[in-house]
Formats: sequence, structure tokens, C-alpha cells
Amino acid sequence: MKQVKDFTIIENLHINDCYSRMTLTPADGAPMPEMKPGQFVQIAVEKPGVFLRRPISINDVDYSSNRLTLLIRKAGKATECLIGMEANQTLNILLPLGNGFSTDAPAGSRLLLIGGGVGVAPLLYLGKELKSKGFNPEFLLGARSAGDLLELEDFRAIGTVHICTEDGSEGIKGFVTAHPALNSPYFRLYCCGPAPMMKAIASIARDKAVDCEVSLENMMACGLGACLCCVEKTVKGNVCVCTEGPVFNIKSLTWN
Amino acid sequence: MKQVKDFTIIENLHINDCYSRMTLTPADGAPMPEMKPGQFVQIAVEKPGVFLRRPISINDVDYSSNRLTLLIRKAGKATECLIGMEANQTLNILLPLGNGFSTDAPAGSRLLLIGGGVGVAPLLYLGKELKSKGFNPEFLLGARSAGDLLELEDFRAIGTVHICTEDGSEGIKGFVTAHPALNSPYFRLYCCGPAPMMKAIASIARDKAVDCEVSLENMMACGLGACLCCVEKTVKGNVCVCTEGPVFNIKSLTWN
Amino acid sequence: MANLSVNIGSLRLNNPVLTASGTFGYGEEFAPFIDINRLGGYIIKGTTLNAREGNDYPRMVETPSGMLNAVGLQNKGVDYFIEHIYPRIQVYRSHLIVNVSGANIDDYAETARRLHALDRVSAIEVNISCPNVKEGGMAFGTTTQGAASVTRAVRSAYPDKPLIVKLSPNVTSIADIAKAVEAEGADSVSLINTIMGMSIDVERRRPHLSTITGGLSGPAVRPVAVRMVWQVAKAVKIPVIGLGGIMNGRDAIEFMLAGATAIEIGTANFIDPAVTMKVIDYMEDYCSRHGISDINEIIGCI
Amino acid sequence: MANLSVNIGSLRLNNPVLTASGTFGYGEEFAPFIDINRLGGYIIKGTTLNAREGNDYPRMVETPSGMLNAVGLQNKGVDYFIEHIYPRIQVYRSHLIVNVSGANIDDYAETARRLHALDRVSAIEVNISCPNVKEGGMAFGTTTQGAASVTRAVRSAYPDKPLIVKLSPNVTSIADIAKAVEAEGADSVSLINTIMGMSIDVERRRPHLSTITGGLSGPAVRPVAVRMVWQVAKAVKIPVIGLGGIMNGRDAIEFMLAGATAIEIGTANFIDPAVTMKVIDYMEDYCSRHGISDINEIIGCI
Ligand SMILES: Cc1cc2nc3c(=O)[nH]c(=O)nc-3n(C[C@H](O)[C@H](O)[C@H](O)COP(=O)(O)OP(=O)(O)OC[C@H]3O[C@@H](n4cnc5c(N)ncnc54)[C@H](O)[C@@H]3O)c2cc1C
Ligand SMILES: Cc1cc2nc3c(=O)[nH]c(=O)nc-3n(C[C@H](O)[C@H](O)[C@H](O)COP(=O)(O)OP(=O)(O)OC[C@H]3O[C@@H](n4cnc5c(N)ncnc54)[C@H](O)[C@@H]3O)c2cc1C
Ligand SMILES: Cc1cc2nc3c(=O)[nH]c(=O)nc-3n(C[C@H](O)[C@H](O)[C@H](O)COP(=O)(O)O)c2cc1C
Ligand SMILES: Cc1cc2nc3c(=O)[nH]c(=O)nc-3n(C[C@H](O)[C@H](O)[C@H](O)COP(=O)(O)O)c2cc1C
Ligand code: FES
Ligand code: FES
Repeated sequence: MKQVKDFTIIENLHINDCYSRMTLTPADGAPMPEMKPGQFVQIAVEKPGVFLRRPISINDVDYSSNRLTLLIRKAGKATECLIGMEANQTLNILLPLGNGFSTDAPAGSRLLLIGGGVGVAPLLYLGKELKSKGFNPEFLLGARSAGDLLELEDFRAIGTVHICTEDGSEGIKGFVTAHPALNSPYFRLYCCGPAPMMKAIASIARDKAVDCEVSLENMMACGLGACLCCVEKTVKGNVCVCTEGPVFNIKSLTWN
Repeated sequence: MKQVKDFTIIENLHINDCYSRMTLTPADGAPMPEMKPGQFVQIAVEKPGVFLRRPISINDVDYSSNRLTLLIRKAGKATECLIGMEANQTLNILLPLGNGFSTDAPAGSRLLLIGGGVGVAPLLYLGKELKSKGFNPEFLLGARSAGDLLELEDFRAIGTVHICTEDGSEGIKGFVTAHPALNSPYFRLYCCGPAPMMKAIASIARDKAVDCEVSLENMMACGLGACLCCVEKTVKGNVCVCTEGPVFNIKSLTWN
Repeated sequence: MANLSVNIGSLRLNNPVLTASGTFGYGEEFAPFIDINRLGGYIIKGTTLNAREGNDYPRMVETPSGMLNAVGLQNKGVDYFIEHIYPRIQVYRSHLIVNVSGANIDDYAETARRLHALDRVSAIEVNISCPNVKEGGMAFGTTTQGAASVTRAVRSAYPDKPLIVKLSPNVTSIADIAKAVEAEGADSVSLINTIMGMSIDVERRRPHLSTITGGLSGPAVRPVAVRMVWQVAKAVKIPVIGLGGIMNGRDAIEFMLAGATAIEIGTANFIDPAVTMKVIDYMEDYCSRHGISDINEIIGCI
Repeated sequence: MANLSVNIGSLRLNNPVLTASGTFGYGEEFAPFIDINRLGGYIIKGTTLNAREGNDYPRMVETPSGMLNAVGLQNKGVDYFIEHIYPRIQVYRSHLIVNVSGANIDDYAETARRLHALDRVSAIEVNISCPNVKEGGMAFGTTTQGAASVTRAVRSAYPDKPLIVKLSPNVTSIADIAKAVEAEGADSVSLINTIMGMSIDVERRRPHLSTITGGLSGPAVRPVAVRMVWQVAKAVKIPVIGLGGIMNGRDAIEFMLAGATAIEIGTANFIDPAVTMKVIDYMEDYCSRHGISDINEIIGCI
């Protein structure tokens, strides 16, 4: 059930100038609602010049410690403010939102989770969930350079991690789309990252007739399907990314 | 010379829920400009819902330690935010603004400085200045109750302090206008506080033909005499409180 | 406790709090956060005769204390509404008000006619003021003749039930438009719709919205909306419904003091999906703090 | 470094940055903070034929991302200006532009005539759009006839020197007003003046301003201003001066992309008295980042 809740920041780890990993727990101590990998939250950011809530993916959830983790990249005023926040401060959060990734597949399916930049955020929780369902998810992570590879150790703890960096400072030099891992036969690709990357992966998946889910980051106002601002053109017409997405099977999109 | 400067908060002392005393020093370490008692500053407050700068009186200045002190009362969003700030945070301040009180008087003149609530703010620096000029300023301070009497020890260090509280919890019960001290022959009254109090004091001063200066708190936008928003009706017509005030001799006002 | 109920023509609202069309979906979206039955009423998405896909993405951009939108009346048409959505949402006891738009006068009238049959639709709000569609929409709302002719046609297609006409702020004299609409038999006017605005991405040197211009809403527009409500309330005898930038109870009372009998909450639903309940609470508290036994006392009392 | 100079009719500005009337005093007030000579020009307080006391206090109230003002053209009249203020401020090398208002057409024309003689007044900006005075002011700015007749009278009283007409946003079609003004020989139009708004103190149940309504300025109005500049720039051939909510260099560029040849900075001067210099710096930086050799290239280029 969707809810608006105050959360207390337990830790806000500055990964580097541009990223932080924030761990939160409900301020009232009540158990968090159930969340699915690929869902997101909407955060109210108390900062002059910020009016609407900001959508942020669910990076990780730990029900036993009642903690939610978010991965935030500095993109503008709101995200900069979030990165600058400190433990014990409070954030008002609307959650959980959106549909989430599919986690069903035939037993033993090979699954590849492809993330670029801060797009890796939803893949950690997805990877854990897939692993707990008995799969051996693999990751293909891309970033500008080694320093922008986020949560690498956490991903490695789940499964094989393939890496690309644009400057070659770690893994293979170049974009993820050029990584040889993509030549392996996967049952499904999951992808979250910049739009050009997702479109390139979608095109590869189409060519190979591999199932593929992408997570979109359209601009949002309400996050609830009420305002119709966040629409994406699909085979069904314009649909709300905040309710019918953010995860879409590429078959339903009109990317060509 | 007026300037816009970043100041670092050295200390923000919470006197109680509603008041704080903030000590600041220029962030760049440069010496502060010269300031006169009765002048004020305009503070940019970084808080959603606050757009204009906020005018605050100069409570005290210490050139030797290069420190400025402000006394702030919670009146709304901006002042609440200021009261909640912490040491080492930075504030952008426009200063010094306005004309200031007269500090000349025949040697040995008896001078009474009357303050109500946070209106005592400019009287501390004024008292010190008058004392340094060889006068023995007296104070008549009023507040709702004992807990709202601000900086009492600082005032006592300068001169005799007469006190009124509305609930009688300290000094004489009632408004300052009823205090017997007002029956003494003073050369000049200085007054800063709520408008009804200043009008009552002005009327007493007029009756006794005593010189009297009041410090007005009209709503301001620019603080520089540029917008003409802060005007007060005077015998010369509408004049800007931010440049021709905030201190006015009651003779120039049209209060009757 | 003070009486909060107010009348919009023959429509009795339990309290003055409505939701603004296009910002509250079909109500259902807010069921996790509020008790919809506690609302004075809820105004749902703009409905047109035929289905509309709306404008291309991007449709939204944040602006200082507000946002521009260019949704463009995306909806599945009145028949789809009647068949699929109405049956679902009529379970709410609160007054359901349908917002109606059209590309031409016949469309408006026909949509209104089809809605007239629905018992659980308490009123319609005719949007003659949408800045985000090419044909019709705002064009009708910016001239007294245009506003009058839409109202006349809808009035005859939608007799005996409360008819609210929603006015555009993009005009020289909104009071004149309101008078024209009143003369044609509208039971109430609501205002304001969004103000036409524009925002440009200076790094990419292109507009933020696919449609170049869009409609400005949120607290940025509130001073303009309050002024217009005040002007219209003085000019007409029918009740005025005020909206535009209401973020909390204080803002809602501001509109009522300016002359609004009821208010609508729009963009604020995006910031706090439970805001409507808080506004009702505030009204109760405001009345008790000010010794007001009936909220009708404060309407237009400045 | 890129060329920043632009032309407003025969007036060549070193850069597009002007100050908005009523927000920059007579310039002197800002001398401690900026190099006035570095401005493209500075537009000073609204000047009328006779002295005016302006409206009663309170004249100002803060609103979300903006403010309402109701100063009401307080000034000592054109003769006082010529005798006492002009001699003092003509020392600045930057272009001095006087903003002119009037209660009737003759007042406008006569004020313009007296200013015409002053060598160091580079241009006048005729304010047909002030919402804060009872007579005249905005009334002229809200009809094409009114706007045309003021422009005609001022044009003949103020020949051969640059004449800018400042437009009101409180209209249905600002492009029509601009065209009417262009047809009467204005060399440029500037827009927007403030949008009429209102704010109420709900605890005291009375308006915040002595005049009930006032003019809204600040970033809240920027999307509306950008939209209007874009509409007007497409409708007229004379250069457009854009303003309304410009807080920084990005905002200034936004107006130029929408079609403004120059821009004015108003309310932002209250927040940061040095903002004008920062805007000029930003323009230089923007041009170099984007490989623009002449800022005229970006005017209206979206
Ligand atoms: C479903 C979803 C999940 C996301 N997950 C993450 C995440 O896990 N971590 C992360 O760092 N970022 C995530 N984002 C992106 C994040 O929402 C934006 O970076 C953020 O809103 C920018 O706000 P700002 O004030 O910092 O930047 P601004 O200065 O407002 O804008 C910078 C850029 O951010 C984008 N943006 C601004 N407002 C919105 C909005 N309301 N909705 C969507 N995009 C916007 C625009 O493209 C804009 O150009 C996600 C976005 C979506 C839609
Ligand atoms: C010359 C001068 C000196 C002052 N000195 C002090 C001082 O030393 N300590 C102190 O605590 N307060 C002082 N004030 C008052 C202080 O400026 C206001 O309390 C403050 O601006 C309120 O801002 P806010 O956002 O907290 O409240 P808001 O919610 O904005 O408003 C609360 C009330 O504060 C007043 N106010 C709001 N904005 C302004 C403004 N721009 N200018 C003037 N008044 C405003 C209004 O009366 C309003 O009703 C002074 C005011 C002036 C003009
Ligand atoms: C995303 C969005 C969609 C809207 N859709 C409609 C609509 O379909 N019909 C209508 O009459 N008004 C529509 N509006 C206007 C609102 O109902 C309201 O008039 C306006 O937003 C001002 O109120 P606010 O500032 O409280 O949002 C829409 C507004 C927004 C923000
Ligand atoms: C306090 C104040 C006084 C103003 N006085 C005048 C004036 O005398 N003449 C005029 O043409 N415009 C006047 N204006 C309008 C501004 O010049 C400008 O058009 C408006 O404020 C919008 O720009 P901004 O948002 O950058 O302030 C005034 C605005 C303010 C805020
Ligand atoms: S963000 Fe409002 S419908 Fe998706
Ligand atoms: S505050 Fe602008 S003139 Fe005084």
C-alpha cells in the first residue's frame, strides 16, 4: 500500500563528489511497506527552488533492519541537497511507486542486469531478489571511469560482474553495448541507465530476440498516475511511467 | 560603505524557544565596516518560502574581535530558520543599513533607552556607545514575562535597568509606559519595540516636550532606498525607513 | 464545531474543499492517502467527447514555486468514462464532478448531454480555458462571446443540474467573462485555470515542453488567482469557486475571504497527496479559533 | 571575447543588461555594489509630470517566489528630476533611460517633452502598464487604442530619440498591444510589467496592501514573461526588451532565446544588489562555452 512517511537518515555515505548512498528507516519505527525491485520513491526536498518531489529508485531494502537504501547522483538542486544531508535528518517520502521488474523466469535462466551510471541503483535490489529466487544473475556495469562504478563490492557479492568504463580505467574500455558478455545467450536482459544506452541495449535485444526490460526516468510530478505528465508512448498509446512503469518490456515501447 | 558579505556563524545561542543571539564574523576575515547603533542588516535566508532578505538590527559590534551580534525573535519562516542555524554555517548579509540613533547630547544628559521584546536589540550597542561617550544611559525594558527579558546582564553592565513585565514575573507589573522611571527628567528618550508601545512613549515624550527617537520596523524589500516599499508618512511626506530611518525623531513623524 | 457546508447552486457540499481537475486523477489514485468521502467533492480529469492521446512528452517542467504542464486533455472519451470508470468510482459518497472539454461547441454540448444521465455525477465543470490544446479550449474562454456560446449550448444540453464554468486567467477582464457566463445560466464559475507560460532549456536552446508553451500552476500563481476571485466575486451573484496555488488551509481561507464559496486543490496534491484532509482540518480549526460558527460568514468578508 | 553589444533602435548598448524601473532607484543606491558604467543601461524610477506621494503603507508583501508591490509611482515630478537628480546621475557613462508615467495622455506627452531636452537621457521607457495607480497607468496598457494613443502623443513630443513602450501583461493578447504600439512609431517594447495580484492576511482578515491589489514581480512570473516575450517577438519587427523574474544569467539568456534583444533586471536587485554584474559575466561565459561570437545570434533562436 502506497504511503507518505517520514524517514530518518541513518547514514549518508558520500561515495564521491557526485554520489551518495543514503540509508533510511521510518521515523515512527513502523515496519516499511513491501517493495519490489524496480519500484521507486518520491522524496520531498526542502530547498529553495525545489517545488516537486523527486523520484529516486529503490536501491536496496532490508526488512529485518527496517532499512531502505537509495543511491543518489548530483544532477541539480534537489539531488545536491540530498547528497549534503546528514544522519538524523528527516525526509518525507512517498512510497512504494511503480510496477517493478519481472522476477519470474524458467529455473536456471541466465539473466543479465545492465546498468549505466546511477542506473545501477535498482539493479542491486533486483539482483538480490533474483538470487534469492535461485537464479545466478550477472551484471554488466558501465561508467565514465572507475570512480563512477557504484556499489561494486555489493554487486560482486551477488554474482559475476562485467565492467566497462569509457576511459578504460577499469574493465573493458568503451560502452556497455560493446561488451562481449552480450554475446552470451541470456534469457532476459534488464537495463537501467541513460536513454541512449537503454535504446542501444533494446536494439541488441530485439536483434537477438531476447526478452528485455528497461527502466525509464521520465520527468514526474505526482508519481501516482494522477497528472499524466510522465507519459511514454507505447503500443497501447501514452501510458504513465509512474504507474505502468518505470519498468517496461521493450516489446511494449515504440522505440525502433 | 554598504557591502554584501558572507558571514560565518560563530555561535547561535538559544535564549529560549523564541529567541536566539547570533554572533558572526566575516567569512573572509576582512575587518567589518563601521556601524552605528540603530543601523541594521539585511540577511538572505536560504529557506523554501522565503524570498526577500530580512532586516535585523545590529545588537552589538566588537571591532577588536571583528564580531557582529544579532538578536533574533521567531516571527515566521525566516526567523525560525535563523534561530535553528548552527555554528560554522554561513549567512549572506547586506550591511550596514539605515541612519542610526543620535549619540550627541550635552555632557551629563540623562538618557533613557526604552525597549520592548526584541526591540531591545539595537539598545545594547546604543547603550555601549553612549557610555563610551561619557553618558550614563539608563534602560527601561519591558517584556511579556521574565523569560522574555533579553540580555539583561549585558544591559546591567552598562547602566541602571528598570523592568516591567506584563505578568509581573519581574520588575513592575504592566507596560513600560506605566513605569515611574518615566517621571524622571530625561534629555532624550530612545525607544524600540512594538508600534503601540512606541506610539505611547512618543505621546508621553510630546506631552513632556522631551526629545524622543524611535526605531521603526516597516516591511522592507531592498533596504537601500531603491524600491520605496518601506515608507513612513512624515512631515516631509513619505520617506524610506531603510535610508532616512529606521530611527526617526518623533517630531518628524505624523503620529498624533 | 462550525458548519463547513456550503452551497454551489443546488449542490450542497459538506465542506468547501474540492479537488482540481487534472490533478486528482479519478480520485482512486488518492484512496491510499485520504478518505475521499470526506471531501466536499472531487472533480476528475478533463473529459472530451472522443478519446485524446494528449500532447507529446515532455509535458511538464518545474518553475519557481510552480510548474508548467502541457498534458493536453489526454483521456479515453466520455463513453469510455461512462462504461468503465464511472461504475468503479461511483462507490465514493462524495460529490463527483466531471470536468468537460471540447474542440468545438457541439462536442461540449454532446459530452455534457451524455453525462447528464448519470445519477452519481453531481455537477459538471466546463473547462473553457485549457491553454494546452490547439483547437477550442482556451479560445472560448478568452472572449465574452466564446464563453457565452459554450455556456448556452452546454446549459441546454445539461438542464436542471449544477453547471460550473471554469474560467481562463489569460484575459484582460475576467469579471466580464464571468458575467457573460452567468447571463447564460451557469450556476457557478470556478477560477483560475492555468496561466499560459513557457520555459526554455538554455543549454540545449530549446523549450522544455513539446508544445513550447504550457499552463502555469502552483503557489506562484496564487496572488493572481486571489485577485481574480475577488474581482469576479464582486461582479457576479452566482457562487465562485476559487483555486490556483492553494497549498494549505491558510491559502484556502484566503480564497474564501476574497469571495470564494468553495475552493479546489490542484498541484498541491502532487506535493502532499493528503493535503485535502489537512485543509479541511485547518478550516475547522480556523473557525473555532476565530469564533466562527458558520464558514459562510467569512466568504468575501474582506 | 564575444560581442555582447545590441541595438535598441538607434541606441547601442554595450551589453543587453538593463535595470528595471522602480527596482534600481536612481542607480546611485547601487554604486557601493556594482560598476554602474558597466551596465548596458539603467532605467530609473517612474517619473510623472507632477510630484506624487504614492500609495499608503503597507506597499509590499512577499509571495511564493515573488512579491506584490503597490508603490504607486512615488516621485518628485519631472522638473525636480531635471533640476536635482539629473545633474547628479549624469556622471555615469552608462545609458540613462527614464521611465515615464502619467495620469492622462497630456501628462505623458509633456513629461516626455521636458525629458527630450536632456542630452544624457538616452531614451525613455513609457509605462502604460502600472497596476498601482487609480487613474491612467494600466488602463492605457490594456487596450490597443489606449496603447496606441499614448504612444502617438509621446512619439510626437519625443521625436528622433529612442522610445520604448513598456507593456502590461494583464491582457488577453499582448502581441496585439505590441503591434499597435509599433504602428505608432515606438522603437522598442519592453515587457512585462507586474501582474496584478492580491494577498490577504487571514488572521486579521484584511488585505496585506493598503491598495488591496498590487503588482506581482519576481521569479514566480518568469514563465509568463518568457511566454509573452516569445509571442511579442514573433509579432513585431522592433526589438523587444524582456523582463520579469530574471534572477541570474541563465534566466537572462532564456529571455534572449525567447526573442529579447535586451533584458531588464528588477526584483533580483533586492535580493542581490550586485546581480547585474553577475548576469553580464554569465553572458560572457555562456557565449564562450557555446562558441557564440556575437550574442545577437541567439536572439529568438529557439
Ligand atoms: C523512476 C525514476 C527513478 C530514478 N532513480 C534515481 C536514482 O536512483 N538516483 C538518482 O540519483 N536519480 C534517479 N532518478 C533521477 C532523478 O529523479 C533526477 O536526477 C532528479 O529528479 C533531479 O532533480 P534535481 O533537482 O537534482 O535536478 P534539476 O536541476 O531539477 O534537473 C536536472 C535534471 O534532472 C531531471 N529531473 C528534474 N526533475 C525531475 C523529476 N521531477 N522527475 C524526473 N526527472 C527529473 C531532468 O532531466 C533535469 O534536466 C530517477 C528518476 C526517475 C523518474
Ligand atoms: C529595521 C528593522 C530591524 C529589525 N530588527 C529585528 C531584530 O533585531 N530582531 C528581530 O528578531 N526582528 C527584527 N526585525 C523584524 C524582522 O525583520 C521580522 O520579524 C522578520 O522579517 C520576519 O520574517 P519571518 O520570515 O520570520 O516572518 P514572516 O512569516 O515573513 O512574517 C512575520 C511578520 O514579520 C514581519 N515581516 C515579514 N517580512 C518582513 C520584511 N521584509 N521587513 C520587515 N518586516 C517583515 C511582518 O510584520 C510579518 O507579519 C526588524 C525589522 C526591521 C524593519
Ligand atoms: C497536470 C495538470 C493537468 C490539468 N488538467 C486540467 C484539466 O484537464 N481540466 C481543467 O479544467 N484543468 C486542468 N488543470 C488545471 C487545474 O485544474 C487548476 O485549474 C490549475 O492547476 C490551478 O490550480 P493549482 O495551482 O492549485 O494547481 C490541470 C493542471 C495540472 C497541473
Ligand atoms: C517595487 C517596485 C516598483 C516598481 N516601479 C515601477 C515603475 O515605477 N515603473 C515601471 O514601469 N515599472 C515598475 N515596476 C515594475 C518593474 O520594473 C518590472 O517590470 C517588474 O517588477 C517585473 O520584473 P522583475 O520580476 O524582474 O521585478 C516596479 C516593480 C517593483 C517590484
Ligand atoms: S507523474 Fe503524475 S502521472 Fe506519472
Ligand atoms: S526597503 Fe526598499 S526603499 Fe526601503
